[in-house]
Amino acid sequence: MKIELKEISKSFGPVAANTKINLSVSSGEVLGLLGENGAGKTTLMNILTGLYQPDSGQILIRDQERKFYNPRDAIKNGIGMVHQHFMLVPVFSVSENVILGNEPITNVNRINKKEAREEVLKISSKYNLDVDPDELVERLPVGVQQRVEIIKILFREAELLIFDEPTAVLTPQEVLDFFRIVSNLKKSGKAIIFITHKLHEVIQICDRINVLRRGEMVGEANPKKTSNSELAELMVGRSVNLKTKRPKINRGKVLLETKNLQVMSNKKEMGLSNINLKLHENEILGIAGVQGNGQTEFIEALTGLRKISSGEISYFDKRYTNLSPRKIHKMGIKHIPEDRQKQGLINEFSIIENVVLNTYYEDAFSNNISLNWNSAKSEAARVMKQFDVRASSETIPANNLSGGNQQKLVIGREMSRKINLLIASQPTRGVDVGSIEYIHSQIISARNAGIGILLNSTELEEIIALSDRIIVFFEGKIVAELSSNTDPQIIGMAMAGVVN
Amino acid sequence: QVTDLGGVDDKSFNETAWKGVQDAVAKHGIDSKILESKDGTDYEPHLNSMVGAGCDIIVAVGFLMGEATQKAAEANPDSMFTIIDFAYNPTIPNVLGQVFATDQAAFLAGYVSAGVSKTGIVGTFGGINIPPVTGFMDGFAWGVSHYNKVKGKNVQVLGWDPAAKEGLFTNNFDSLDDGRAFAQNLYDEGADIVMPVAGPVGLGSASLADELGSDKLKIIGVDGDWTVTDPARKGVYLTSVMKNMDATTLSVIEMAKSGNFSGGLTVGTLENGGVGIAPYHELSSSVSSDLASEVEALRKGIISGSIKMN
Amino acid sequence: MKNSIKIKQAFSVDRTTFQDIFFIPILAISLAISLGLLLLLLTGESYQTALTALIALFVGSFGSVSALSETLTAATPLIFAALGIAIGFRAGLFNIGAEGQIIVGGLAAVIIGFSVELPLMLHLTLMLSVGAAFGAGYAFISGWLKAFTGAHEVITTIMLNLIAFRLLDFFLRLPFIQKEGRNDPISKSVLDTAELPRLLVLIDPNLRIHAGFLLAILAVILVYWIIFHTTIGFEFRMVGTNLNAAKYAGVNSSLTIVLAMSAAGLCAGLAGASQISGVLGRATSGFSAGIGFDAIAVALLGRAHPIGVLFSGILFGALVAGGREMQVSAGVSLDLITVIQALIIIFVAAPILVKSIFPWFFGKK
Amino acid sequence: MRKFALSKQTMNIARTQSSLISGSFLILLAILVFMLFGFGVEGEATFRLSRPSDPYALPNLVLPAESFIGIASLTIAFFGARLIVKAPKEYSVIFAISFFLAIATFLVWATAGKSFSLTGMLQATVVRAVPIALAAMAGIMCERVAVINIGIEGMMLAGAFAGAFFGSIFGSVLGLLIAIAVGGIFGLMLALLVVTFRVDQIIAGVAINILVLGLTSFFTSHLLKKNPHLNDTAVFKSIQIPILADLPIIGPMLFRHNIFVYLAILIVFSTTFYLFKTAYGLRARAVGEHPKAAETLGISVIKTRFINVIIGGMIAGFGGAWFTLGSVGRFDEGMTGGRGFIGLAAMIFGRWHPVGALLAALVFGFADSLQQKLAILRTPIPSEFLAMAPYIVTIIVVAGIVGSARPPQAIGKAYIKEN
Ligand SMILES: Nc1ncnc2c1ncn2[C@@H]1O[C@H](COP(=O)(O)OP(=O)(O)OP(=O)(O)O)[C@@H](O)[C@H]1O
Ligand SMILES: Nc1ncnc2c1ncn2[C@@H]1O[C@H](COP(=O)(O)OP(=O)(O)OP(=O)(O)O)[C@@H](O)[C@H]1O
Ligand SMILES: [Mg+2]
Ligand SMILES: [Mg+2]
Repeated sequence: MKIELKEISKSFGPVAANTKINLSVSSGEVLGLLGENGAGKTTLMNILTGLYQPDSGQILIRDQERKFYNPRDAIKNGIGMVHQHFMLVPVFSVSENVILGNEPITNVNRINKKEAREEVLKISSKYNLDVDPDELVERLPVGVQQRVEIIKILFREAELLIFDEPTAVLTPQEVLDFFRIVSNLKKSGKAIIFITHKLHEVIQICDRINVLRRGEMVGEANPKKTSNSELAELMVGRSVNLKTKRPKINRGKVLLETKNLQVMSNKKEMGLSNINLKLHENEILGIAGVQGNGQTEFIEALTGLRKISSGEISYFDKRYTNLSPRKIHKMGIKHIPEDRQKQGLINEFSIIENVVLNTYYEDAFSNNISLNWNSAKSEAARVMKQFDVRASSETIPANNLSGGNQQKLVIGREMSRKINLLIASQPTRGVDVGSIEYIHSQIISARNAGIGILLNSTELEEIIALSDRIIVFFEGKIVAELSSNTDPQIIGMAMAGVVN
Repeated sequence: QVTDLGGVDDKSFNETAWKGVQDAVAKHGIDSKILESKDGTDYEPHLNSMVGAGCDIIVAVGFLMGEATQKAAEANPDSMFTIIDFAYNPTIPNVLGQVFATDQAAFLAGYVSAGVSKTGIVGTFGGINIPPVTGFMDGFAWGVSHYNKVKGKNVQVLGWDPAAKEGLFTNNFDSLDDGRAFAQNLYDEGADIVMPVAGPVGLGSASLADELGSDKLKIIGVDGDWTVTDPARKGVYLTSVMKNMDATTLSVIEMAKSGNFSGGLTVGTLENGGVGIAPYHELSSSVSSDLASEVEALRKGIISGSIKMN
Repeated sequence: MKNSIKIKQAFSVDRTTFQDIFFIPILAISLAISLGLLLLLLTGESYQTALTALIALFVGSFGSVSALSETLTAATPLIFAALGIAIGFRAGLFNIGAEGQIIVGGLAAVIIGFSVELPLMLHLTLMLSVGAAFGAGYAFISGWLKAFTGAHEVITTIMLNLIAFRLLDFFLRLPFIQKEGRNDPISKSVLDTAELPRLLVLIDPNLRIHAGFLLAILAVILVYWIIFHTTIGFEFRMVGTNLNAAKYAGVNSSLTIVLAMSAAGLCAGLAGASQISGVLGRATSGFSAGIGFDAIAVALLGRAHPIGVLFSGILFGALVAGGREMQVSAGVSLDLITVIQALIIIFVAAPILVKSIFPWFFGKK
Repeated sequence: MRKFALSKQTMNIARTQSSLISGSFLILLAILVFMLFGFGVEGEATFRLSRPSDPYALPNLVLPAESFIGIASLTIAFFGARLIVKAPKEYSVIFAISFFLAIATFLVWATAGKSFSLTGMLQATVVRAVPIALAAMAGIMCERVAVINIGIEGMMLAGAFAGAFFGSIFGSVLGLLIAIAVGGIFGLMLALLVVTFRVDQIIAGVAINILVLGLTSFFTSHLLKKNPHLNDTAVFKSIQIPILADLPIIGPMLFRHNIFVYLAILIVFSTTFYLFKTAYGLRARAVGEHPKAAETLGISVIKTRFINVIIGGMIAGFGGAWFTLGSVGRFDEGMTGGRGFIGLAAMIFGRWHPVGALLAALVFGFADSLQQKLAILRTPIPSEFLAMAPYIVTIIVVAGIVGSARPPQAIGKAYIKEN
């Protein structure tokens, strides 16, 4: 079968997420969809799966026009999608998640649990996606959760499977498994759309590649012939240097040291065990690892957001454990949180208020009782100028800023006051390439200025590009400490817990 | 008229007084206004706006309004007030307090109940622990013990101890459901006659009796004759301890009209008919003729003072 | 129900547009009143009555000096309590417990009022501050439970209200508090030195408006300053809008929650105290008269902004005073006012609804 | 995986610690109980188990106060000790027993030298629990789809009014149906406000409470007072289940009630079935936990929320009707007296599970009927404090449970559907 999108346009208020996009995919082929953050990939797919309605344009299946008013319609037409952020109910079992919405029912709408189990087992053996139907989803590792998502789609007899950045959360090993699954599906005659930022991946498994930029379809490429740099240029619209330059300089004295750090995770399990590391001045220490292997807990522990159950941290040779976030911040340890929306900023607050979010109590802005908004305002103006935060005025609420500018605002706030140590978590997540270059250069120059930097990122490329040294987290432990010019494959292995 | 908590249709307290006003309206074609109090703070502004509305005489219904009425009266010496259930001393020239010796009537009710009760246990409960309420309960309890004395029986009263001034109270005048629950409670403890002294709350008790049947549980009404005011359940009312506020209120209004109103105090008693007990109506069969005549004798005795209630 | 409620989107007046601040409330009010009158007609009242009622509503609230005095008298405790609730909202707390806090505060105040002997100013200050302190203390319980056990303040405050009613009845019977020679729940009367002076004695000693109203206006200014110009106020708003960010920014959220709740209780306590000292002169059971609940509506209508609270407080005061006149001259029951109040809350909280009813007032959206 | 192994072990550590705490807590309880009640009691506590009228009358349960209290407190202490030395699996059971003993002790102390009808109290417990349980069910229906319903109190009040008013006109059966419908209408209103207009859920609930209070009071004074016959309906008489009703204790407790009690129990179990066994239940819970996921599977979040909230409203309306049609046959202003709120607490106590909520409701019902008995027994405790019991229980429960209970994840959040 053949699915076509013709002249699809969609905008959210001012933002034109998609403009006049054409695209087609047919059974037995894998279509790669490339595009930087915010290019419109997810939006386009949400339209194809009936989650959004297009402003204009049409969807053709086997050359007949179809209208999808809700996901139910898309599903009935054999279209299914594995979303960027998994759509699973954590407290439901695997089989409950699979059948949800199309439950096999007996009398009085009663769920037929037995049939449900069997269905799941049947599918998982057919495409060898092995899962336990009765396990609660919240207890499964990400890789397995992804399998559940796939089974969900197959259970609905989808002919077209859409994967939105499926590899972002996987270890290189899991990525290989995933590719194997994809080729199985392809063999069994399914059509597949594969969304990603990662150039080598599309080249590896796609039959055709489409590239989106700022909501427009800017080109088509043939994986056999094209190259990384060519695709990158298509994506960004200008030649980008994929390598950030990092002048050699020798590192200073030890800034931060942890000894046998132990921390509980939210599930009251031991989240971190025996973390030992040293961070020096003039050094960028990269933390590599697949999401959910303890990086978050580690950083929360360092910044006082999470209780340390044993072990110790020393900073400038002074021991500190379980200090309040404020004390730690005062000591010049600044933190760029991994989620700017949830932690770094208060969306409803003005830029001014956000600029003094964690420094309002300092003498510069208050006399311990009342706040001095004027000085806060000028500080805001300064930060916006110095870190090129683009906004109409400092009084607009933060959620009127684009992702990149929000991130620059946070970074500016943290880097523009007394700072010896910067803990940067996902500093470029969901930020356009332009801003990425800028942020990277800021981090490098900070390091050159003598600041020690702890960089946590799930983007291996970023880690390799910036770090002087790399440590790898796996299941709450440091499983490897590597130099920055280690072969990515080895780092990948380590991220999967495989170390020799 | 300014009502107390409980609303004008409480089939009891406020309603009876309001009836008095209505009678006056009917009889003399004067006109009347009413303000219902929702809570303690309403009293004073309500009285004021009544004065503001140019009423000649203002009927304040309820003990709880004593303070407010006093204030209002002193602030407006030239308008006339009458308050039910409150006695000032020293009296105020432009306020006529109406109080009722309800214990006298309740005494009779207690005596009847003791005589009628098969289980030898009778019960009562009140709204809140204030004299106008406990007056009923005192009289009721004394009536029972008088019966025990003369008959050498041992009928118990649940829910009120006149000596300790403690007993069973719903702490509200509007949760009928409590009325039912409290009656059920007393019934479980063996009582087969209950006198609820909590305005409309008593109707809840009545509906229980109605369901159980009057052979299992009988109710004694208060303030008005409930057999008349609540015909739907007339089968369950043994009698009612009446406080004829309508009559007294009417006469006060007439005094005011004919210009011979004077502040002070009137006490409603068995003697002047200000209080009394209602006929046994439906349940007269369960009251033996000699019991009835004993009660009548008691009434005379109390009036003549030959019988001490406690 | 932990981590559930986000009251924020309902109001952050500092950014809402002119339309939202003025049109919505005004439309909401007129809509509510007209619906109220419609209801009146539905129950078979004549247009005549409805009209008289409407007129009475205005005459009784603003029609004369005494009407105005009644309006402001009724507004005073509402403003105090609503300020407290507004502070709570800003900190993401929904304080339904103002009623109980008023009771506790008022009770404490009345005890000071009759038991200690001091010169006027001292006595007043002591009485009011003790009332405030007890209100704060009572609210502290909910705050603490919320911060350290996660018990939802909505449930706990409701329960503490019910408990407060019982406590009041109990205390009013204690020989030390109960008025001599009475055995119904009523306290001794406060001494003259503990009565907030009436403001318009010169015009007519019966005008009940008292110095408490001036205090209320002071409180409005103070609370405005606290919320928008102090560090603690900033912390309140951070915790109320985005708890995670607040924690990240080093705010001690538990402490902040407890403080905010106590501050709310403090205002409510003041409401109770000023009511005792300025209007009632003594405590009876049920002296709180639902002020604490009306105050919720006032705070919502005022969009948790002190200035807004001032005006909506006066509006609700007017409804009370006007409602009384309405019952006297049109025989319409006060409950109609309650209905109107509820409708106002709904319309104010659902601007989309109002906009869809009066599209032409707003640029098409 | 290794992770889980680790967790198991840490769990055990946590386990022993908590058992230490709870053990010493029990011992404290024992001491407290003994201190409070152990001294200066003599005579026997007599609990009447059946009325003279009952077919199979049981003898009274007579307990020698002093020795009973002694033994009971010793037992509690023993349990405490046992918890400390070794943490047994069934320690929730041990807790239950200990608390039961503590309460029993209190009763014996209060009754020493007097007597009261235990059966009567238990029966009252069930009756007083009914509206609370129904309120809780209404709450569960709404919160399972992530809609907080503070308005239950109001919905019940509306149901009570409708029951009385229409019951007086059309007879109690039709009255009941209309009461349910009215509850449903206010459910619809809540759904409209929070789902469609995205009003803050709590504000909407509070508004509904005030609105209904106003409306019912207004109609009372403008309709019912003018024509009392509109406020005078027949109540549902109690139905004795043959045989079962004659059983001692159990009979009066469970099988001598009016349809409200039986239907309430039915509702509890059908809610359980609906939520945990049916497809719609699964969808409803999905909508409460992860609406977006539900949406992607073609489950209409909006529609699901409407349906469930409306059903919740109808249950509340039914619960409200109990006050008039099931109890006194007459409406009076504010007669629901806060049961709706206690119901919400029961819901949390019962961890959003219908059966759990039912048990919680029974606890409150017990506290309530206990308080009335004590008022008759005339204990030294002032009646006001007895009346507080249910509320204090509520607070303790909410404070104690919330930490461990896990509400539906999307609760309180409006769902915004872009398209
Ligand atoms: N629901 C929405 N409301 C408003 N704007 C939106 C919404 N969804 C997407 N957008 C905007 O539309 C544009 C395209 O977003 P989209 O998520 O499709 O990009 P993407 O290619 O998937 O990015 P990423 O690689 O980060 O997933 C972005 O500017 C985004 O901000
Ligand atoms: N009683 C209910 N409780 C909860 N949700 C309901 C209920 N009834 C319908 N819904 C929701 O309304 C939506 C439509 O339901 P409906 O049963 O009409 O869909 P359907 O096409 O029949 O689904 P299916 O084909 O799976 O039976 C479903 O998403 C369902 O979640
Ligand atoms: Mg995307
Ligand atoms: Mg179907």
